[in-house]
Amino acid sequence: MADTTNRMLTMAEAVREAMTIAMNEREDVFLMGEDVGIYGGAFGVSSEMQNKFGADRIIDTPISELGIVGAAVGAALAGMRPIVEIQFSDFTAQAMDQIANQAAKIHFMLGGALHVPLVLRTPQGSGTGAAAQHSQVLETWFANIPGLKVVVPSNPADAKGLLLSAIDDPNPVIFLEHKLLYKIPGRDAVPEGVERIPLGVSKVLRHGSDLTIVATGIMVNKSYEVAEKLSAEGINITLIDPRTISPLDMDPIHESVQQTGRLLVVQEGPSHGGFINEVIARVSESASFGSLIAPIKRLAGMNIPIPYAPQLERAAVPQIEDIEVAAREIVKNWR
Amino acid sequence: MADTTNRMLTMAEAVREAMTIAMNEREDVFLMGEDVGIYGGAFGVSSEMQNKFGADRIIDTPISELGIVGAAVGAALAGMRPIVEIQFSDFTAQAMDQIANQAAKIHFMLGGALHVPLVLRTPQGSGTGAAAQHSQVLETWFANIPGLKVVVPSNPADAKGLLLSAIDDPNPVIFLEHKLLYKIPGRDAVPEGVERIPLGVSKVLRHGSDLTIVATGIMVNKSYEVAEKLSAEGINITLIDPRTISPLDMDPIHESVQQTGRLLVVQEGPSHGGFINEVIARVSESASFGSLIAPIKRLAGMNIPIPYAPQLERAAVPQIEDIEVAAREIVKNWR
Amino acid sequence: MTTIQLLKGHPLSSKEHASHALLYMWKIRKFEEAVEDLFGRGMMHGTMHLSIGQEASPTGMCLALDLADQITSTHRGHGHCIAKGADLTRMIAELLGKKIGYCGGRGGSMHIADVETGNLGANGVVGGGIPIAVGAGLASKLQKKGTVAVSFFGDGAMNEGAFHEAANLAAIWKLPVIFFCENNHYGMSSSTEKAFAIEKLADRGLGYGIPGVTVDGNNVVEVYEAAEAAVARARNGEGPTIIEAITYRWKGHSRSDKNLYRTKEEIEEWKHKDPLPRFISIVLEKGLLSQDEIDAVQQQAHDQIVHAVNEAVKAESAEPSGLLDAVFKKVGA
Amino acid sequence: MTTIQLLKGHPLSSKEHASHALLYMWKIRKFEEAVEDLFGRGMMHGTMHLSIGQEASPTGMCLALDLADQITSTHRGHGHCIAKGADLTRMIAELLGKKIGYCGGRGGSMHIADVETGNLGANGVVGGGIPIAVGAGLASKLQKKGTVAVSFFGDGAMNEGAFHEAANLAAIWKLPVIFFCENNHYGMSSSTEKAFAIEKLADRGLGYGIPGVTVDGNNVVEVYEAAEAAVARARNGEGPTIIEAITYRWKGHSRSDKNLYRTKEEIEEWKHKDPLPRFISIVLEKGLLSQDEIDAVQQQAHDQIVHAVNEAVKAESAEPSGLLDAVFKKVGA
Ligand SMILES: Cc1ncc(C[n+]2csc(CCOP(=O)(O)OP(=O)(O)O)c2C)c(N)n1
Ligand SMILES: Cc1ncc(C[n+]2csc(CCOP(=O)(O)OP(=O)(O)O)c2C)c(N)n1
Ligand SMILES: [Mg+2]
Ligand SMILES: [Mg+2]
Repeated sequence: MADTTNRMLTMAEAVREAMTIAMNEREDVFLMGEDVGIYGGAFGVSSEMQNKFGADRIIDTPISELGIVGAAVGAALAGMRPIVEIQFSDFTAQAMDQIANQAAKIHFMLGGALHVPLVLRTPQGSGTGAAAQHSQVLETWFANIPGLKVVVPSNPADAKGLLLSAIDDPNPVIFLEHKLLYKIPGRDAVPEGVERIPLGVSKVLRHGSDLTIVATGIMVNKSYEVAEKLSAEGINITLIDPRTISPLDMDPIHESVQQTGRLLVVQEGPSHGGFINEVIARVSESASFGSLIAPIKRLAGMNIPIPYAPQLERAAVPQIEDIEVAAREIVKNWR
Repeated sequence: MADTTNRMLTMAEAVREAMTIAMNEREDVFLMGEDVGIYGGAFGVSSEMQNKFGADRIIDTPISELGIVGAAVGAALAGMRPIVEIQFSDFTAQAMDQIANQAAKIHFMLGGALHVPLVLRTPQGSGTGAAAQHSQVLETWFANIPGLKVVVPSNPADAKGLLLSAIDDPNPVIFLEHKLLYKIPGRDAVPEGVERIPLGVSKVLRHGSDLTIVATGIMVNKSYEVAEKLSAEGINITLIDPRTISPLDMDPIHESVQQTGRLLVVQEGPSHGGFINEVIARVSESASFGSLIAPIKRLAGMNIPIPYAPQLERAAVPQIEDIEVAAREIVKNWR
Repeated sequence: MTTIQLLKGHPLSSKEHASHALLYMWKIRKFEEAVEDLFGRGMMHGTMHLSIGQEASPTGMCLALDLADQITSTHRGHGHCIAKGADLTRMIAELLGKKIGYCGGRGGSMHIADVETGNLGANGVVGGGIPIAVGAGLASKLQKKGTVAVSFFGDGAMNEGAFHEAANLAAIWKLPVIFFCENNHYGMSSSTEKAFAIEKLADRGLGYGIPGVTVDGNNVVEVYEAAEAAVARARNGEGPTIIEAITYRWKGHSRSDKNLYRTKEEIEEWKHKDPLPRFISIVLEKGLLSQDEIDAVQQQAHDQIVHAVNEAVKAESAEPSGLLDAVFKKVGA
Repeated sequence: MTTIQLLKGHPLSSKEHASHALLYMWKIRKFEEAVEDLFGRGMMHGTMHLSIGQEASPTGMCLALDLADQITSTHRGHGHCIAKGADLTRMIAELLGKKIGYCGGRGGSMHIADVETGNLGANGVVGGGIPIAVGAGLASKLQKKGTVAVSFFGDGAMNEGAFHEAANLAAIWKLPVIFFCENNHYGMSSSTEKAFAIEKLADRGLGYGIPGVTVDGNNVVEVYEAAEAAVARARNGEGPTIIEAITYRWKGHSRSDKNLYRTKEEIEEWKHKDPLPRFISIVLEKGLLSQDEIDAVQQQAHDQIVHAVNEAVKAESAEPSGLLDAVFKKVGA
C-alpha cells in the first residue's frame, strides 16, 4: 500500500512502533528483557516505553536468559503474548533449551492442546567492534529447529509490518534485528497505521534479467547498492529478500532464476548450515535447475569467529565490494 | 591397514575402547558426565570404566550440562584433556554458551594464547521412542560455529579411529554417536591397536558409476543397503561418508559427481541448515556443476519435531525405502 | 472428555476426602503397574519412568489446588497428571501411540499435558518445566487471576541452571509459584549425598529469599499440610515456597537401569515406608474409613485402570499423515 | 614479554607491600582513564566497560595469589588483568587492534587472557567465566598442583544459571575455587535490590554449602584479608568460598549508558568512598609511606601508562590475512 506520510524511521523506531501498536491493541502483550525499562534496552529499542506502559508491561529482568525465555514460554501457555528481548543474539545460547526444546516443540509434541505465542526479538550481526561473543548471526540454529518461525528484516518498514504479524502469530517467532540497521533510516517510508506483512512471503526489491541475488538482513542493503551500481553498466539484477528464512518462500526465487539463469546468494553468517544453502538446495532440486547458466555462487561470512579490530571485523563478513565482484564474475563469465 | 583379528565390535564397545586406550596412554585424559560411573552412562558406553580408572578419572556429575561443559573447558585450558559425555545431544542446548561462545572461540578470540582440547561425546538421533526432546540431530548447530570440529561416525571401526584423533586434537571436537548404532556390530572389523583416523577425510564405501550418494551417521548404513540392493538391478552407486561434517572433505565427492553426474545427499536431521545443503552448495559452485546430469536430490528428516509413536517416528526420518525410491528415480529419470 | 471430579481439602477432613486421597494414590500405583505390564508385554514403545513409591507427593500437593491452578511436570510425571485429574484412558492411549492419546501419539509418556486440568505439560528435559511454571505464575499475577502454579521436579533437577534462574525470578517478583521437589534420593544413579553439599534441599531457598520446608513425602497428610500453607502464601501475594518431599522410587530410573548404585536392602527398607499402607493405617486409626471401604476404593482404582487399558488398546492408532501440518498452530485459528 | 613483578602479601605488612598495593590500584585507575581518553578521541573501536572506583577489589584479591594461581575475568576486566600482572602495553595494543595486542586484535577489551600470569581470559558473556574457573580448580585438584582458581564476576552474573551450576560443582567436589563477586550495585541498569530478594549476595552460598563473606570492596585491606582466608581454605582442600566485595562503578555501564537508573547524588556519594584515598589515609596513618613516597608511586603508575599508550599507538596494526588459519590450533603443534 502506498504510504502518504513519507515517514522515514530507523529500525529501532519501527520496532518500537510495532510493539506500541500491539500493546495498545491487546492487553495480553508485554515486553520482558534485560534493561528494557528505563534504560530502553541496550540499543534503545524500547526507549520511553516503560513510561507509557508501566513496569508491569515493560518488565525489567535480572540477567537470566534461560529464566526469562522460560517464563515467557510459561506466560504464553497461560494465555499471554510475551515479547522477549535478548540483549544480544549470542545469548540465546543460554536459553536454547527453552527456545528449541520447549517453545518450538510444545504445540506439536503435546498434540496441539497448547501453543506458544511468543516473539523473541534480539539484535544480531557484526560491525560494532564487540568481537566474537557479541557479533554472531545464529539464524541457522533457529532455522534448523522445526516449530520456530525465523524473521530477518532488512529495513524499518518491513520490520514494523513483520513484527506486527509475529506478535499476532500463535507460534514462537524469532525476530532477528541487525544492530547496524537500528540507527539508520530505511529507503522506504514506514506506513503510519497497522499494516501487517505476512510471515513467509519473499519480497522482490528490484527486477533485472541478468542475475538473481537472494539476500537477507543487512546483506539486502549491501546487495541493493551493488545492483544499482551495476545497472549503470548494463548488468541488471533481480534482488529478492525472503524476509523470513523459515518458512522460506521460494516462488519468486524460482521464477527469477528461470529468467536469469544465474543465482548469487548472500548471507552474513558462516556458510555451513546457512539459509543460503537451503536456497541453493531447493533450486538445485527444482525445475529451476535446468535454467541455470552459471554455477550457483554463494557469499557468506568467513568461517571464523568475529574478530575485534575494525580492519579484521570488516574482513570477516561479505562487504559491498565482495558482492560486486561476485555479481560481475557470474554475469561476465557465464553467458 | 588390514585387520587380522576380525573383531566385530558395537559402536559402544569401540568408543569405550578408544577412551580406554587414550586414558592408558595419557594421564591428562579423563571422562566426565552424568551417570558415566557405575551406571556406565545412559547407553552403557563407559560401562566398567570407573572400576578400571577410578572415580577421579571417570567422574560422575550432577545434572548440570552447562556446568559440566564449562568445567571441561576450564580443565582443558588448565592443561587437561577432558572428554565430556552429554547424556542426550538434545541437552547440549543447556550448554550451548560454553560450547559455541566459549570452547569454539577461545583459541581464536584470545589470540592463540590458549586452546581447548575438549571432546564432547553425545548420542543423537531418533528411533528409540523417546520423542521430540530426546531424538534430535543437532549437528547443524555445531557445524555452523567456526571453531568446532564435528564428527559423525557411521560404524564402530571409524568411531574408534576418529575418537582417538579427536582426543588428540588440540581443538574442541563434537563427537555425535547414533543411539541405534550403539548395540549393533559394524560391517567391518575393528583393529585392535591404536589406529587413528584423521578428522576431515571422507571415506568412499563403494564405487559405482550411476549415482553418488553422500550420507552420514546411520544414513550411511541405510544407503549401503540400498546400494547393494540396486546393484543387483544394474544401478551402480558410489557411497561416500564424510565422517566429519566440519571440516568437510569434498574431494572424493567432486570426483565421484564428475563421474556419475548424479548426486543424492541424505541426512537424518531436518534439511534447513543441514550438512546436505553444504554439500549441494559446494557442488553447485564448483566445476562438478558442469557434470551434473540430474538435479541434485536431497533426503532429510521431515520438518517436524520427532514424534513418539513408532509409526509416526518412522515417518519422520528417511528410511531405506525412501532412499531406494530417490536413488531409482534419479537414475531412471535422468539419462 | 472426562468429568473431572476433584475434591480439594485435607485428606483427613472427611470420609470423602480420605477416600478421595486414597483413590488417587491407588490410581497412580495401579497406573504405573499397568504401564510396567504393557511395557513388559511389548505393547509399549520407548521408555518409561515409574513413580511407584512416590504416590503421596503429587496426591498431597494436588489436594491443595483448584482445577484452575496449574502444574508443570517431569519425565516421571504420570502421578502428577493423575493427581491433577487427567483422564486415564487418554493417558494410556498416549503411551500406546493412539489417536485419542493426549498428544495423539506425538508425545508419549514424557509429554502429557491437559489444558482442562491445568496441566501445562510433562517435560523430557530435567528442569525444563521449572521456568515455565514461573511464567504461568507471572501470567497469573499480570492477569490478576489468583491462580497458583506448581512445578514438580526431582532432586536432580535442582542442580540445573533452569531451577536457579526460575527460583530467583519467582522470588524477586513474589510470584504465586510452588517449587515442589520430589527428593527420591537419586537423579538416575546420582545420589543427593554426592550431588549436593547441603543436607536439606529445601535450604536452596535461603539463597533466593524463598522459604523452604522439608516434609515426609510418603505421608500424604504431611505433604498436604505443607502444600496448603504454600498455596495460601502464594495466593496472598507473599511469593514462592520450596517444598521438599522426601520419598523414594522403588523401580529403576527407566528400563535401562540395573540398580547398581543402590542396595537391595535400601530398596526393601523404603518399601516398608510405602505411602499407601501408611495412609491406610492413619485413616483406620482415625476411624475415617473401614477396611471394607478401603477395599472398595482399591477396587474402584483397579476398575478404572482396567477400563482405561481396555479402551486404549481398542483405540485407533495414530497415523503419520498430517504430521507436517501439526508443527504450527494455524494463524488466525 | 614483561618481567612480572608481583609481591604477594598483606598490603600493610611492609613498606614494599603498601606501595605495591597502591601502585596496582593507581595502574588500574590510570589505565581506565587512558582508555576513556583513547575512546573519546576516536582511537578505540567498539565499546568499553570501565572499572573506575572498583580498583581495591582485584588488587586485594590478587595480592593473595601466586603467579601460578588462575583467574577468569569479565567484560569489566581490565582491573583483574592488571592486578594479576598483565603487560600494559599489550593490553592497550589490544584495545587499539594492534598485532602485538594480547589477542592480536582479534579479541579486544573483553577478551584479554595472559597465560604467563594465570589469566584464563576475560569474557564477554556474563557468567561465562565462572564454570571455567571451576574447571581450572578441578584440573588443579586432579593434577595435585595446589593452585587456586578465582572467578571474578559481577552481582548481575550471580543470577545466571552458569553461576549456580558452577557453584554446586565446586562445593560438592571441594575444589580450590574462589567466587569473587564484585557487587557494584548494578548489572547494567538492574539494581541488586530489584534483581535479588536477599540482602547479602554472599548468602547465595548457603544453598550450596559454600561459606560466604561480604566485605567492603573499596578497602583493599579488608578485601585482602578475606582473600587470604579464602585462599588458605582452598589450598587446604576445604573447598570454595564466596567473597562479595561491595563497591561501585563511577562511570556508565558502557558507552551507551545515560545513567538514567541512578542519581547523580548516589554517584557523588560513592566518589567519596574512593578506594585510593581510602588506602592512602591508612598507610599515612600507619606511617608506612610518606606523602612523597605516595606521590612517587602515583607518578610511577602514570609513567607506566603513558609508556604503554605510546608504545601501543606506535605498534603495527593487525592484518586480516591469516584469520582463517587462526581458528584452529594446528594438530600436532
Ligand atoms: C537436561 C537433562 N539432562 C539429563 C537428562 C537425562 N535424565 C533424565 S531423568 C534424569 C534424572 C533426573 O533426576 P531427578 O530430577 O532427581 O528426577 P527423578 O528421575 O529422580 O524423578 C536424567 C539425568 C534429561 N532428561 N534432561
Ligand atoms: C549472558 C549475557 N547476558 C547479557 C549480557 C549483556 N551485559 C553485559 S555486561 C551486563 C551487566 C553485567 O552486570 P554485572 O555482572 O553486575 O557486572 P558489572 O557490569 O556491574 O561489572 C550485561 C547485562 C552479556 N554480556 N552476557
Ligand atoms: Mg530424583
Ligand atoms: Mg554489577
